[in-house]
Amino acid sequence: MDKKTIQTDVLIIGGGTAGCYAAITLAEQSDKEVLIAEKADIKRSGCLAAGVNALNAYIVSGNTPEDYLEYVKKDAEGLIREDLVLTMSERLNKVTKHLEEMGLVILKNKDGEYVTRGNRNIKINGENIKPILANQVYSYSNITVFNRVNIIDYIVADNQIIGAYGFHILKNTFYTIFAKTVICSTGGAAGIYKPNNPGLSRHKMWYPPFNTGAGYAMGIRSGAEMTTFEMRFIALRCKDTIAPTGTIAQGVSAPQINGAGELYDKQYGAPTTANRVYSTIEENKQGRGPCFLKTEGIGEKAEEELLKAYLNMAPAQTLKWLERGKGPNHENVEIEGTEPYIVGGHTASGYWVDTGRQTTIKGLYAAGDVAGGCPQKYVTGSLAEGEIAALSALRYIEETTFKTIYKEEQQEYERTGFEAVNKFLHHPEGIYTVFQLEEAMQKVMDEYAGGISGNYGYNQSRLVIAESRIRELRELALRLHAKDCYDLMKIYELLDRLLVAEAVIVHLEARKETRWHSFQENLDFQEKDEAYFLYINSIRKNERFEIIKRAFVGRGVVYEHTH
Amino acid sequence: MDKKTIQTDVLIIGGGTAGCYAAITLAEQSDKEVLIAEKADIKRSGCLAAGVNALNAYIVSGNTPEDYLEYVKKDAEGLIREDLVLTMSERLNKVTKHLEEMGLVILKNKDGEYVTRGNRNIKINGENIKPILANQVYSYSNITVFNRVNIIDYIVADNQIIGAYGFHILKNTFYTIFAKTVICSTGGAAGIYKPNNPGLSRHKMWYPPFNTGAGYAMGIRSGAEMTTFEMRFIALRCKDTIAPTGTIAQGVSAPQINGAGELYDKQYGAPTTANRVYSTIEENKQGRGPCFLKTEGIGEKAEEELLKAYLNMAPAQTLKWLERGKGPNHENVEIEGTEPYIVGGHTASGYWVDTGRQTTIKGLYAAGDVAGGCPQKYVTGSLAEGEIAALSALRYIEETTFKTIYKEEQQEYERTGFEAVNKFLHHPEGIYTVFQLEEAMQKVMDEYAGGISGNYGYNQSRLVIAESRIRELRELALRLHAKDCYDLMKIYELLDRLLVAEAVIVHLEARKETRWHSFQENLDFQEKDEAYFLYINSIRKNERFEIIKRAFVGRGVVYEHTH
Amino acid sequence: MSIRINREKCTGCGKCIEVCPGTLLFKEVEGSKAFIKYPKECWGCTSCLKECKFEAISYYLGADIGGNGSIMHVTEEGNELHWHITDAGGNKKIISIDRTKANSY
Amino acid sequence: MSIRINREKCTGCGKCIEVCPGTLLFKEVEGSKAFIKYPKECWGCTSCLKECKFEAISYYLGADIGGNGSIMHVTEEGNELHWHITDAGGNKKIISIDRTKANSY
Ligand SMILES: Cc1cc2c(cc1C)N(S(=O)(=O)O)[C@H]1C(=O)NC(=O)N=C1N2C[C@H](O)[C@H](O)[C@H](O)COP(=O)(O)OP(=O)(O)OC[C@H]1O[C@@H](n2cnc3c(N)ncnc32)[C@H](O)[C@@H]1O
Ligand SMILES: Cc1cc2c(cc1C)N(S(=O)(=O)O)[C@H]1C(=O)NC(=O)N=C1N2C[C@H](O)[C@H](O)[C@H](O)COP(=O)(O)OP(=O)(O)OC[C@H]1O[C@@H](n2cnc3c(N)ncnc32)[C@H](O)[C@@H]1O
Ligand SMILES: Nc1ncnc2c1ncn2[C@@H]1O[C@H](COP(=O)(O)O)[C@@H](O)[C@H]1O
Ligand SMILES: Nc1ncnc2c1ncn2[C@@H]1O[C@H](COP(=O)(O)O)[C@@H](O)[C@H]1O
Ligand SMILES: Nc1ncnc2c1ncn2[C@@H]1O[C@H](COP(=O)(O)O)[C@@H](O)[C@H]1O
Ligand code: SF4
Ligand code: SF4
Ligand code: SF4
Ligand code: SF4
Ligand code: NA
Repeated sequence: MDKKTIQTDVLIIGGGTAGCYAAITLAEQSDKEVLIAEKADIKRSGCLAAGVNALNAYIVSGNTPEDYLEYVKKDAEGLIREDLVLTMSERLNKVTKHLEEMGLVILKNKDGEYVTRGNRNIKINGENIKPILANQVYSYSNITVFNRVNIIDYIVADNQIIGAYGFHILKNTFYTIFAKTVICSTGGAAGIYKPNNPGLSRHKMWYPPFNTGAGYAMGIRSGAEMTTFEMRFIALRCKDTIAPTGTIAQGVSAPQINGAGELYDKQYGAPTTANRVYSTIEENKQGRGPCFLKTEGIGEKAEEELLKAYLNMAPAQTLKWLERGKGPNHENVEIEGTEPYIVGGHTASGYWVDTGRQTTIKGLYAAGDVAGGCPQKYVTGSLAEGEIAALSALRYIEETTFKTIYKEEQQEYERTGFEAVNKFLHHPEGIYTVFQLEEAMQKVMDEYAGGISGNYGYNQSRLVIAESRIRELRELALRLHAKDCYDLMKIYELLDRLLVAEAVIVHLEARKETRWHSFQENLDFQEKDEAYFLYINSIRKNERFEIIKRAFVGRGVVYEHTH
Repeated sequence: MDKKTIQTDVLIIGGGTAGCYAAITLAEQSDKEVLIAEKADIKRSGCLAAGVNALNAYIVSGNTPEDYLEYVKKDAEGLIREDLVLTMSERLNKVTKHLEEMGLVILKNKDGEYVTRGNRNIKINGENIKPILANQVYSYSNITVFNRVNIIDYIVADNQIIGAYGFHILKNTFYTIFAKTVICSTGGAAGIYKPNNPGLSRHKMWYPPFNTGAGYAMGIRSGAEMTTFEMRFIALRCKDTIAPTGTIAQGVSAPQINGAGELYDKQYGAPTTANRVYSTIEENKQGRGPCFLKTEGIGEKAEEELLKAYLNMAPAQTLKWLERGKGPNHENVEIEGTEPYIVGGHTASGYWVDTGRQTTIKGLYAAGDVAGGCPQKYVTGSLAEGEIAALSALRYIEETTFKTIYKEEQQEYERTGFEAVNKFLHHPEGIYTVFQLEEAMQKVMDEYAGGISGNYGYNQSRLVIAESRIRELRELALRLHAKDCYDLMKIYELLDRLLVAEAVIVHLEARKETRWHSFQENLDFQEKDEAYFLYINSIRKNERFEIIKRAFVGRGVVYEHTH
Repeated sequence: MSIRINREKCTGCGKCIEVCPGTLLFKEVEGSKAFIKYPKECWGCTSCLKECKFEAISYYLGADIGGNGSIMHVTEEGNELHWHITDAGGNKKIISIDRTKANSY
Repeated sequence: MSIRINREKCTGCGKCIEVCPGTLLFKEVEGSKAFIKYPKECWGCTSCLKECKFEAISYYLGADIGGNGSIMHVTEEGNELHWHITDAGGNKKIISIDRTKANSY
């Protein structure tokens, strides 16, 4: 394996939605050297690879950022970081404008105003949203992009970030990257739980299977404080294809009905995102499933438009309609809940950040799905957080006097970083493959930590088993053999997921109430308990997670870390 | 492919428990030429391959065959064929004696009496039970054994059996076998539903994955009447290894407890085999799982003996205890329900036979797990049925004047039989593999026909979807390509399972009550309804199953087919 | 797996390999055809289909998620994306999308 | 899959191939070593282990069902079956069973 050492002002880990936009912000506002390290290729990496259907977060005319905050708050049973949601909301329209300038097609009415879908969404052609962002990134000379470079760990000294380690997946090169500041924008984590279709189509999931929680895990390993891992995101999706449903639900106003054709969602409390899933699960449990979005009779024109809309975002769903020989006008669309994802852009799991998106590690910022406390940021919110993090990082560079890293110190960092990966290349081949251990992990999480098979519910007896088996699996994973850098990446993905899994277990255990149905369904404590109107945070010390309970942070304040 | 034509007096399809014993009976009682066609090798094929732990059906001293009948009847909510259960019960002890003479080790007390486990079981060393049976078979000169010959269809003329088709899995030979009478003893069907561990260990199931319902499917295709496919067997098994639990439950008197350590089985009605599963499922649903057999504190000696007992039957469980570093004395044994199997030896699905075990196809007999109406036959009951079928078949040969099959007619049979398999060898390779379609089938059955993921419940809305997709999958299966006879076998296994799956769906639909919790849990009709105190039978005509409801058959009578 | 690469049509241009978000596509040997090395890892995002100028990559649904024999590929013409679907019986259908127009929903 | 065949130890005698209830074992080429052709089809019945006189076949639990690195093989000595278990750390254990004795449970 070759070894290379790189120096940069700003390292951005993950060139997805937030990462690209952070880079663009930095390039527009400064002459700092920016390096994006991306495990795939920024043209089609991350959540936006296949396209998205709408911009789900936009302040439509007549509404204010506070309205968006109120909506998010209500949807999350009150428990959000108001400072974060508000600062994000204030930027939603600005970043949207910017996106449009870059080339995104947005539907407008005759007066040139964006056409809304529901109260907060605007209609776009999102098929090529990622190539648009990538092109913009490539237009700046002070941004360097390392595609196919997988980052595996931070370099931290005295709780201050000084860089990160990674390797090129194809070129067999190990990188030690030193940076003044680092923005983590690696997205959330899929593949922690057994997926809906664990066989051939196991990766036909909603969230990208390549977002494996690396950013969470790197933070956890470096002692960063994390928040709200117990608020898992379970999406209500089109059966089998796991394609988004909002386009149908909002687009053609299709209500949810059960197997008997009855409307049911009103019977399960407020129609929150969580309750849309929960109500469906309950109907199934009562024997009234399967459940559907009622689309029959929407008309041929609407059907045709839906077929097109899905090609721009989730082509599998269009193909599915064609396979069935029946489009949505002729057959209702069956729905199901997905496996639980950990994703700070829909729910609130991730780094515990200050209002400027700095993590508890000095100089390390988080934006997008990897950042906690701020649900329902979606595409535009992730862009907004990319911007906020970039601006904070710039200020940090200006305000900080950086220590010189001397040659010997640097070599010591290079050596220890490299040894960590090199050992896997030298392990003998064992009984298990990385894929088998991944499957084993997903099964444990499914059965003992509230996955699909248990209708998302969990209890203490099960969590105890989950935790001990997840820790056993980590021991097995640490002994895996890698024959090349692709294998190495898979091993790190597994180790990262195992760590996220453990965090999820510990957080689920700590919340001794049921705050969000399905998302966090504690069968030992089936009611909401206002004593738990607080954030469950954690820091890993000596290989164990310690829980920290933190009080509510309201809007208006600028929250700062106190360490 | 070579083609061979064979003539014999008696063809036995499946050289398992019942098949071997039928052959032995015929060899001992007659000089008829007997041919066993076995897809594997009779030394270690079928249910007995790994060994069994006890003889579960024995009339212990002080009890009568009627007592066993009463027990079976009660366990099955009354709905059994009394004539069948009684005639089986009457032979249990005789075949046991015979087995002991062949070499099976049975535990005896100082007085030379068999030691009982519970009320009906006796203790053995069942590790080599199958080699013992096979040796006995090989000791007779009028029995020929074709190992690795997979039988795929009957040859029937005017509703009378005249033979069967098959092929050698390894030798590339197609067989047309003509016989005066045929005994079908192919066992039940596993792999219809998604298994407990659908990944790497997908075949670590309780019932043999190689018993694929061939006998059921051949009968269905030939228009035989089948019974009680809706009474699926769901086993309560050791978590993950799917090893039997009776040895622990009866052997060391371990009760079922939930995650909180509470005894729960008494709260769910009579402690029937079905309710032992149902109660466990319900505890899990209520959030009180996981459930266990309470073994902690049984003592070191008992633990050691259990480790040995499982090596004689399900070695995985012993290994599991060693892997955990904790045997049953130190940790309770977690239990779970299996996927639904179709198996006439534990429940009652299979051929609708007369008291002599003749099916509705003249000259075709059924014995063991493939024969319906007579649950809880287990090993000894299967031997008993093998004997009954053999004796009936002998009588049939004596009493029947057989039509000569002329050369040209014979060639026509050979030609049409061969063409059916040959077409698969000439299909082009398609998108899907046989394994993928099998997985797809199991997923459909799991989700829409009451599998594990829905806690075994089903309703009409789901069954409609299941049936239509199973029929689509058959169309896809009919287009599969086989490159060799192993592939051919896999394709037939899939086609057979798809047909059994369809039968199960149609039967589940027809029983508009819930007769046996979990085994047949109709969520549209959640109570038992005495209007359904009747057998649900079916015959397939023009590619569709027709339901026939048949009235209860009591003991004492000799039931005969009336067509 | 949800894609198939037609070896006859593949020119080995390498564009699909460049974009795959899972790093799943490789060349068989330097200069030769593309193939999917880790089929079960495929997300079905169709990024590779859109890169291929030679109609060499097609997409299908696994039978476990309702696939019934159809395959799909995509071609580009000016601002238009043409999605070509061929069902198991060989029947063809094209759905065209103007990239300069937004979705109606 | 739950078995592994050690190519070094296998003599190619073919006895395991004869008994497998799933027809999963084959020889690599005529006369050479046994291998499991369809690993996911294995039932884990251990019939093949018991046939092998050369300790060439061992059994393990998939990680999905709790495997933690141990492997097991079996040898025969008179009426005794010796089950040899080696855990991930290399620790060995033998459980012996007298075939002429019945189970206690
Ligand atoms: C997956 C998904 C998401 C959405 C949707 C459909 C689908 C199928 N729909 S709807 O259904 O919700 O409706 C959207 C929609 O229509 N409208 C909308 O506003 N939002 C949607 N989302 C949500 C947003 O898209 C989402 O919140 C943001 O895009 C998140 O942005 P960000 O947090 O930047 O994540 P990313 O995936 O874009 O980027 C992560 C990048 O990191 C890389 N990476 C990860 N680990 C790395 C490592 N170790 N080293 C180097 N690189 C490493 C990734 O490759 C990636 O590039
Ligand atoms: C699978 C299983 C079953 C049992 C147990 C543990 C396990 C793991 N346990 S406890 O857990 O219940 O406790 C047992 C126990 O301890 N005690 C007991 O009495 N019964 C037990 N059973 C039940 C009995 O064993 C069972 O009821 C009988 O053995 C059934 O006998 P039979 O119906 O003959 O089935 P078979 O599997 O033995 O034979 C079928 C044969 O047919 C072959 N075959 C199938 N299709 C064919 C085709 N197309 N062409 C040619 N051959 C083709 C098969 O290869 C096989 O040889
Ligand atoms: N049934 C529904 N009713 C109203 N809004 C919905 C519904 N389903 C989804 N949405 C919204 O549509 C957007 C995209 O949702 P989804 O496609 O489910 O990710 C989000 O803003 C959701 O809140
Ligand atoms: N989380 C949600 N996001 C968007 N729409 C929702 C959500 N929850 C419920 N809805 C439904 O969407 C409709 C529009 O809601 P709203 O966007 O709140 O005006 C309401 O009638 C709700 O039924
Ligand atoms: N909990 C139990 N109580 C009584 N008998 C049982 C129990 N579990 C299993 N059995 C009996 O043990 C034998 C084997 O059961 P199994 O091992 O579950 O197949 C059968 O005769 C069962 O009826
Ligand atoms: S569909 Fe997407 S994930 Fe699959 S091979 Fe193509 S680019 Fe890769
Ligand atoms: S883009 Fe098309 S032609 Fe180019 S390498 Fe990929 S499959 Fe081959
Ligand atoms: S364990 Fe049984 S099924 Fe598996 S390879 Fe050996 S004989 Fe065949
Ligand atoms: S029984 Fe053992 S030595 Fe013989 S072929 Fe099988 S593995 Fe090789
Ligand atoms: Na369930």
